[in-house]
Amino acid sequence: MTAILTIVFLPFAASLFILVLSPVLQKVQVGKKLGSAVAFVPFVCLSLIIAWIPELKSGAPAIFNISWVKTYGIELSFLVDGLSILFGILISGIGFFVVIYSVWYLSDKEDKVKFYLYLMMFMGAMLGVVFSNNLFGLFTFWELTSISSFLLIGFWYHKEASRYGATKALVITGLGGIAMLAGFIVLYQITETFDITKILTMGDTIRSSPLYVPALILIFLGCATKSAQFPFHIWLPNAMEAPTPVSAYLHSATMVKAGIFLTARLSPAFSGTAFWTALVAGFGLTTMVVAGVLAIRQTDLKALLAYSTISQLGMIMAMLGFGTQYSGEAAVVHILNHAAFKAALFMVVGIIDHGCGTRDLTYVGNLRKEMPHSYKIAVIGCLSMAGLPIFGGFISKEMFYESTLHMPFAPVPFLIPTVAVLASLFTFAYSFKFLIWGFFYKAPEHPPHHPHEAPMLGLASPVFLALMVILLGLTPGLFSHALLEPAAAAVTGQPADLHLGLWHGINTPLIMSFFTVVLGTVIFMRLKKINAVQDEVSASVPWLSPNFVYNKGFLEGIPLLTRRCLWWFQSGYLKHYLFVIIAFVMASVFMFSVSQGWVLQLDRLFKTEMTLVQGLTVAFLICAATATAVFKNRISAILSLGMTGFLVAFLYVVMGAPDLALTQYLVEAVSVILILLVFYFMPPYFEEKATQNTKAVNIGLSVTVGVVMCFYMLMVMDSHLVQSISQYYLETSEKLAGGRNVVNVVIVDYRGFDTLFEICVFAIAILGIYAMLRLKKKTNTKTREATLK
Amino acid sequence: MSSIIFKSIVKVVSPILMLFSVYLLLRGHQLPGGGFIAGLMTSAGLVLIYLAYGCERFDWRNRSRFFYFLFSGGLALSFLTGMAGLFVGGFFLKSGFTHMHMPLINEDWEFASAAIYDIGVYLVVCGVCVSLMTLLGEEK
Amino acid sequence: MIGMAANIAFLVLAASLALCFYRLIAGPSLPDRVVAVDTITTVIIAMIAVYCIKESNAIFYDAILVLSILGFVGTVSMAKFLGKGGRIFGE
Amino acid sequence: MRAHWVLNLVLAFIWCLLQQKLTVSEFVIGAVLGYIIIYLHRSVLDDRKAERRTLSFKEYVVYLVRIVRYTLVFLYEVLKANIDVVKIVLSPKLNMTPGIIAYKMDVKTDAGITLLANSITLTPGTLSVDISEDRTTLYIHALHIEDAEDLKKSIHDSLEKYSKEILG
Amino acid sequence: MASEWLTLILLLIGLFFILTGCIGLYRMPDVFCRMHATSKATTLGLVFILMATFVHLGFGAVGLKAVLAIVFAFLTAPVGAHLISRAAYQRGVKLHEASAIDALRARYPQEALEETPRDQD
Amino acid sequence: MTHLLVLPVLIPLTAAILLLLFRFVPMARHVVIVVAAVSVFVVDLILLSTIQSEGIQTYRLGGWPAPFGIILVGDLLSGIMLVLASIISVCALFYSFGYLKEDGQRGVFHPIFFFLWSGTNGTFLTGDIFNLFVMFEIMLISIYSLLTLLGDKKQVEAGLKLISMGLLSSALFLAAVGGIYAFAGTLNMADLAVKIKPHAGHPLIAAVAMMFIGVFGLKAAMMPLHFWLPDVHSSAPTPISAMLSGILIKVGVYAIIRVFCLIFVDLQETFQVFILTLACVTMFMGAMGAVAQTDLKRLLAYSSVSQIGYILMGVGFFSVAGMGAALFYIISHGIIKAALFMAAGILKKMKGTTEMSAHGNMIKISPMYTLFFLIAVAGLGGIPPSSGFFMKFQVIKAGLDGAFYAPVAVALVVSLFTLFYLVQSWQKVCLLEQKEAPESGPSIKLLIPVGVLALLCLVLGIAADPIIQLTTAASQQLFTPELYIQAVLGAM
Amino acid sequence: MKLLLPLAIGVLFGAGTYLMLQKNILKLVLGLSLIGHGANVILISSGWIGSGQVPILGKEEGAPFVDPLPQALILTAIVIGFAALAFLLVLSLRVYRDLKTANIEEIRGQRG
Ligand code: NA
Ligand code: NA
Repeated sequence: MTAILTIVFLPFAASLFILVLSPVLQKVQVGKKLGSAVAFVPFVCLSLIIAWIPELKSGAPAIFNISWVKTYGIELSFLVDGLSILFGILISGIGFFVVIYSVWYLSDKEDKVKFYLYLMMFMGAMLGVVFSNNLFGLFTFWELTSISSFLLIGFWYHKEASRYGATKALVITGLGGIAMLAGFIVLYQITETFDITKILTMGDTIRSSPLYVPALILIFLGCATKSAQFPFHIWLPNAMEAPTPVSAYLHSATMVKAGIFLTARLSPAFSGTAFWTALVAGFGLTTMVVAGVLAIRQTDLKALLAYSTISQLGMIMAMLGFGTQYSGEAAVVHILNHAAFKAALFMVVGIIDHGCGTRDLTYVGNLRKEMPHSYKIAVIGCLSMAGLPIFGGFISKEMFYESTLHMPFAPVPFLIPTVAVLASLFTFAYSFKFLIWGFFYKAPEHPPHHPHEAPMLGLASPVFLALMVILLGLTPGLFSHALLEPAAAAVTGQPADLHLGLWHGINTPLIMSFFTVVLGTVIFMRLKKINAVQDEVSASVPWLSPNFVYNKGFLEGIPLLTRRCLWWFQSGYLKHYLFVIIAFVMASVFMFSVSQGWVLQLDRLFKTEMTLVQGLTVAFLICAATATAVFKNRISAILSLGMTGFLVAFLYVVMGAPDLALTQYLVEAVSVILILLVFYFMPPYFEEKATQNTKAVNIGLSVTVGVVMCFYMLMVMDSHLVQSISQYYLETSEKLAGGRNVVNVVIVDYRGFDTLFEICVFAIAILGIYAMLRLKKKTNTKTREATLK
Repeated sequence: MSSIIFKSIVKVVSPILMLFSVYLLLRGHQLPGGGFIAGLMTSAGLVLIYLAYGCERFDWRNRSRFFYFLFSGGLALSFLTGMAGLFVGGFFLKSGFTHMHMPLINEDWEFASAAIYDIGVYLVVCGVCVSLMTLLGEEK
Repeated sequence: MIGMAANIAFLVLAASLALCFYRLIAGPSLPDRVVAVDTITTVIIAMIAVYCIKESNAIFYDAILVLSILGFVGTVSMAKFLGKGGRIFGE
Repeated sequence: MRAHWVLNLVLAFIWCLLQQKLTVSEFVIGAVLGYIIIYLHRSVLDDRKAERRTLSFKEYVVYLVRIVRYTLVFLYEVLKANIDVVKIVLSPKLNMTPGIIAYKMDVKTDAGITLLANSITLTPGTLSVDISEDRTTLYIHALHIEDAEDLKKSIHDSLEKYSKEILG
Repeated sequence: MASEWLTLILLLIGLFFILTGCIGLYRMPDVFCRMHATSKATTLGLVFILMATFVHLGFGAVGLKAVLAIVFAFLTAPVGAHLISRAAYQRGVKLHEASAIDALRARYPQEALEETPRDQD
Repeated sequence: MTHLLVLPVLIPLTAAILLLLFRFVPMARHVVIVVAAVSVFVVDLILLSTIQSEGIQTYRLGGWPAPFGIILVGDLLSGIMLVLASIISVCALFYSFGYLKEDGQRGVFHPIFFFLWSGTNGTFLTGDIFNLFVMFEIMLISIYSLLTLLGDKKQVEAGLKLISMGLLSSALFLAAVGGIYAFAGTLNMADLAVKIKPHAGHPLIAAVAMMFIGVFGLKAAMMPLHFWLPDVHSSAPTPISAMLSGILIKVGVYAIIRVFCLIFVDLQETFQVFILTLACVTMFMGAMGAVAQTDLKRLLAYSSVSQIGYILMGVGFFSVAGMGAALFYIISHGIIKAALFMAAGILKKMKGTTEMSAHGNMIKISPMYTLFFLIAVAGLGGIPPSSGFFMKFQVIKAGLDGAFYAPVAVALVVSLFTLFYLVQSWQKVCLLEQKEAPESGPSIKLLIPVGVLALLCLVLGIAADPIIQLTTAASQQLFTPELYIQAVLGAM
Repeated sequence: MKLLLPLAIGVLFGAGTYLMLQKNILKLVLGLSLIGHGANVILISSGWIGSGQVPILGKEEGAPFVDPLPQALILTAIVIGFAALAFLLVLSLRVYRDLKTANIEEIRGQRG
């Protein structure tokens, strides 16, 4: 319990600690000390996770629960099994090296406080993701990784490209996150739990549910965006704007692996259907090929690694998609391999960048003499990446080939192995591009600085990682039993038995590897020409790239479109607004009452319930109201408005409402005087020039409103169903309230509360009016005085 | 410039108007009338004075506070009547009335809390309308 | 009989009202319209009075008083607005 | 302040009429309310220096008689006026020679001028339109101005004479 | 019964005058002449009708409000007419062409009239 | 009989009146403000817990029995709204001290503010349809006054828009009340529910219900009745913008919930598609509007429109889960949006504009500001563990539970845009370099309420369970209107 | 005859709407006033019984009383409407002074 909490929350605690102390830390020059101190955090986590490994074998996965939202079964619960241990080790282990590396990498000018704050937050979030046992615990950490990676990628926020990359990452992974949220909820509808362990046992229920496909698509959308699967991969190259330690961390072991992790985590519950294979493997293979093609085009080493990462992630995804036990094991193995060599390579790029002031192959080349140590590391990393023997990469690539041969639901017999080889060709090519162009060929231009090697502090991490790569190739058994088998078991749902080794005799995969090397060399040789063709293609059909959709469509297009639409819709004209509002309300009132079966009952209409004088009053009322509307002279209009009011008041008289009549007369008169007082300062009516159409539309709406209200009134007059509560007032007014004027008693007694607030309305109105007329003036004089001074 | 005919008429009409408004206020509980009507009536009377004599005659600076406290006080009065209901009658706005025999004049008078409430209303309406008229009348 | 007479009275008054409305709408000058409105007010007062007779109820008598005052106030303010000189609430 | 006292009494009386009760208590209430109202109206009522005059009892009686006489004359004139108007309005052809004349007044007090002007308006064929700045000339619109001097004389002899008797 | 007849007669007279006033308003040639009709006939008509109500309802119900209303009518109607006609003249409303003299022209020479009245007619 | 229920209305009213009377004594006014604000907050909390433990509370104003007098009714919904209102009001009040410098302005602002508060509380408590109208008017007129208080051109102009639409809606409200009174002869909402029940399908009832949607929808800024909102929210003095977005637009939603869960229970099905469609349109168009903005306050205003769409969607599901989600959304959004508006107001104070291009580099000027802003952004963007996550989660869950796939899809897409425009605005304000540095950093007086609200957003997320239980309970209560009716009218 | 009242409502609302759709700010004020009248008339006719006694107690015999409650409601509505109208008027004056025009189309607010 304590251990797992420590593992997950220690980084958070560290970041909180940094946050709280940040005012102090900002002032004191922290120098390198902060980084060294922070390195203890991943170290502690790593140790704790490694200490867990023995326990793994002895028993069932350990689970801890902290209830969060009971209502929905959302908990903070943790699951420690092989998969989470594997990822935990990657996250904390590589995290440790990254922190060490960053101590060298970050110059004193950088805001280290913020860097480690974000980094620790990110690490905690990642550890949370992999150890979560509740989908929403996982989701929480998942979104936290989005936010903290957003902060990390945008660390150099003064750079436009950084901000662009950060936003892009956030938007695209955010899209996935939202889909995933929905997917989890759909999954909940199948399983009625968010508990991952429970879900994993319900594989058959899930696969047979009608909601299986939507749940899978939605959840996988989250994984695919996070793991930069085509076409969602576009955020990753732009994320390279981050400081290199961040890239090394995010794109080798952590952030991008989160999608892989979740796919692997849920595969026991979801995999094994044709749809799963088509979706996951389809995405994986496509990504692998496309990213490989794009990677060979890059001249920026970091971009090259970025595309390479995408391609490798595609490969892992494909293996998970095959859904066999063997492919699952292969995926696990490659996860580990990829993390090791990719982190090492990123760090090398960082060293090159530092040493040369650039990392573009146009300027950088022939570094093997100036940077001998880096060169050695790069050799190890690249060969492993290319899948050449004695390195870990070879083992996992062989396993990949093997699994393509035995995949279920294969559409056409040799298609998938061919695609696998095709993709690996590019892997081979870009690995060698990195190595040969960077360390052997001479670059066309000179770099800004004369290249120099990094000191020990910078080299320590990549060296260690390179050693790991070698170990993974030479003695894979060292890891397989303790680490990989439990992980593979978690992925496949069956106990795993790994026999990793460099040599399995001459078999189909080996032959495929042979072809890979041969054809890969051919591609590498023709690289310049291929690149030229690629440049031509991308220049002539820019819309082919998903980036085009994001940049032109999302970033520019939607704001432009919405601005246009908004300019039309939210036009700024009060008249327009009123028009829409009135039309909408009237139309829907009409619609709903007709749809509820309103019909005009003519026979009831002509039963005269009106006295002569009432009828006459109403007739004159109609005249006066019409006159108000049509007068071209404002004084005449006010006069007829006044008459309308007086007639309404007279209507109150003849309807037996003396209080009302008095009030209406008074209010009307005072209103007219107010209107006059205000009109005094304002110009007379101007001629309203309007087009024939506008006039027609205005009159049309007015008539509509008239008709609808008229018909509403007919309904009102037709429906007196029950005795109103007024009988009570009439009976009790004198007895209980001591007043004979029932209306007044209602106002001041039965409904005195209304009246209290009504006089408040009065008071508020006059305060507001006072402010409008007087406060403004005061301020004006003050500002005038101020400007004079 | 106002006509002196008008001015002289206002001298007669306005006090009667005010008296009438008080009449409307006090009998509101039994017959048509009440705080609003009376308040507006008083304002109409004041409008008449303003029309005849202009509002410059009445120094805003001195009167504004008077009108201000008129409506604030009215609001407070109504509110306090409601609060009295709370403390005496057990409910906010609980009203009460009593018939009292006036010894000297030998009449039955009704005392109702609602009447006090209505006076508050009257003061608010008066204060607000008059402030409004004065504010607008003084606009230049 | 009173009821009959009242109804006839209403009709006569309505006719008068119609004449006033004609003047209100036809003008031609603004003072004409103001006169029309002043007269309408008077006619409405008469209508209330007739209503009182018809209903034999003096409840609306205050409306007569109020309206006669308000008609005056309205007319005067209109006259001040239309006439020469300063503001409505100016001397 | 005589006018104030009269007004106060009138208000108290009106209060009683409004209450439809002529009792002492109502009268007292009316008087008190009237006093308050007059107090609040002080700046309006005292807009000009009122001429102070003391009247003896005899004068009061004469005064009352004059008021009654004026009222009668006035009502008679009003009726005449209306018949006049009816004649004009209902005749098929509107035969009249309207116009505005200037009329020099003898009355000096505001109240007198007001009374005169109102009376003129309510009586046959005439309508007070305006007063000159110096309060001496009344501009009268008349429907029949065959002889302006004749008209002036008739006003002078009846309405103005009686108005002056009451309100100077 | 007698009071009922009296009511009817008063009512009838009142109606007659009001209607006449309104016809005058309708027929008269200019605003000043129209005002003659309304300020006299209509006011008197109203007074008669108010008297009718007084007779019909009796002192008990109406009190002297009727008297008050009548006094009000006599006080205010002429003042209203005076103010409107004055405003009309100041705005430059033309007298009927049959008009014989215009003494007020001396007081308000053409140029002293409101050149552009606040609101055009 | 306890007077607890009437206190949320009475205390602010007392305060407002005292503030009026103490117009010329600034010290006394400050004391009144502090005492009143704190006591309303405490009373609201006590009231909520009382309702939780003892069920629906009623208070007969003036002592008049149920359908005849005005009854105050406190159910869980009201209790929740009251507490939310007091949280936001207290913060806005605190903020206003830093925001309004002149005593003249404060002297007008604070009394009206308390009237507004009282009216808002009254709206939540009243059980009478016409009293609801009066309370609405109190709120409207207060908003008009507060909006135009400082007299900027934009404010005046927005005021004109608001007041014309407000008067229109008032007329519509009256027409609807007329219709329903003609039909049922009563104004008490519980009594109306009883009287209307047998005639649910009557066309007049449908027309009246639609009019209520129109009136309340206008208040809630439901598309296409939202037109006033962008102008008003963006131009109002910031404490008022915070109040408007935080609580006052929710009043419209509250009223829709109230009438549709009590009076028009049987019309829920009839109006479901309509409400859901409008909710989707509102949500989508609001977000699109926000994307196009360059002014932070206006962006936030559009965002409010969009978020109202979510809330209406939750309501429109007409299920316990949906309503619970909507209630949680109301709380959470109120707090977050108030924080965001106040954050925008700080910018306004610093440079006199909220145009985002004029600001930048807040991360250097004030890291705390940046942090609070970010928390609020993450909250509205629905990032766990902020309360914003749960608001979105619940709405989506309720929608999927009810098989409303299309609205859920819209909600999902819109939430992406929400995250996008918020993050962009945060970047523009906090990260972007800006040549002209402001003269001074944000004043601490203004920053504190923002921080409090931002933290509250986090706390509400981390301790979401009790709130969710509360809103679910409130929602269950709403779907058993018999409880309400019985509490008001007694055993039937 | 009964049709007249709905007709009047229609005309009040229709004319009000027509005025609100014009350009002059003053017409907006007038239009809103008309609509307010219309709403009040709807409200009063919700207690409609053709004709009846004024709800002032005293003589209980005779025709039934007119429903007093809508009257009380309208009274409140009138007063509130008056306050709002006053505010609107002053606001429109403010608009005219600040923006130098009384044409609503020229005081187009912020677009978009
Ligand atoms: Na009332
Ligand atoms: Na209203």
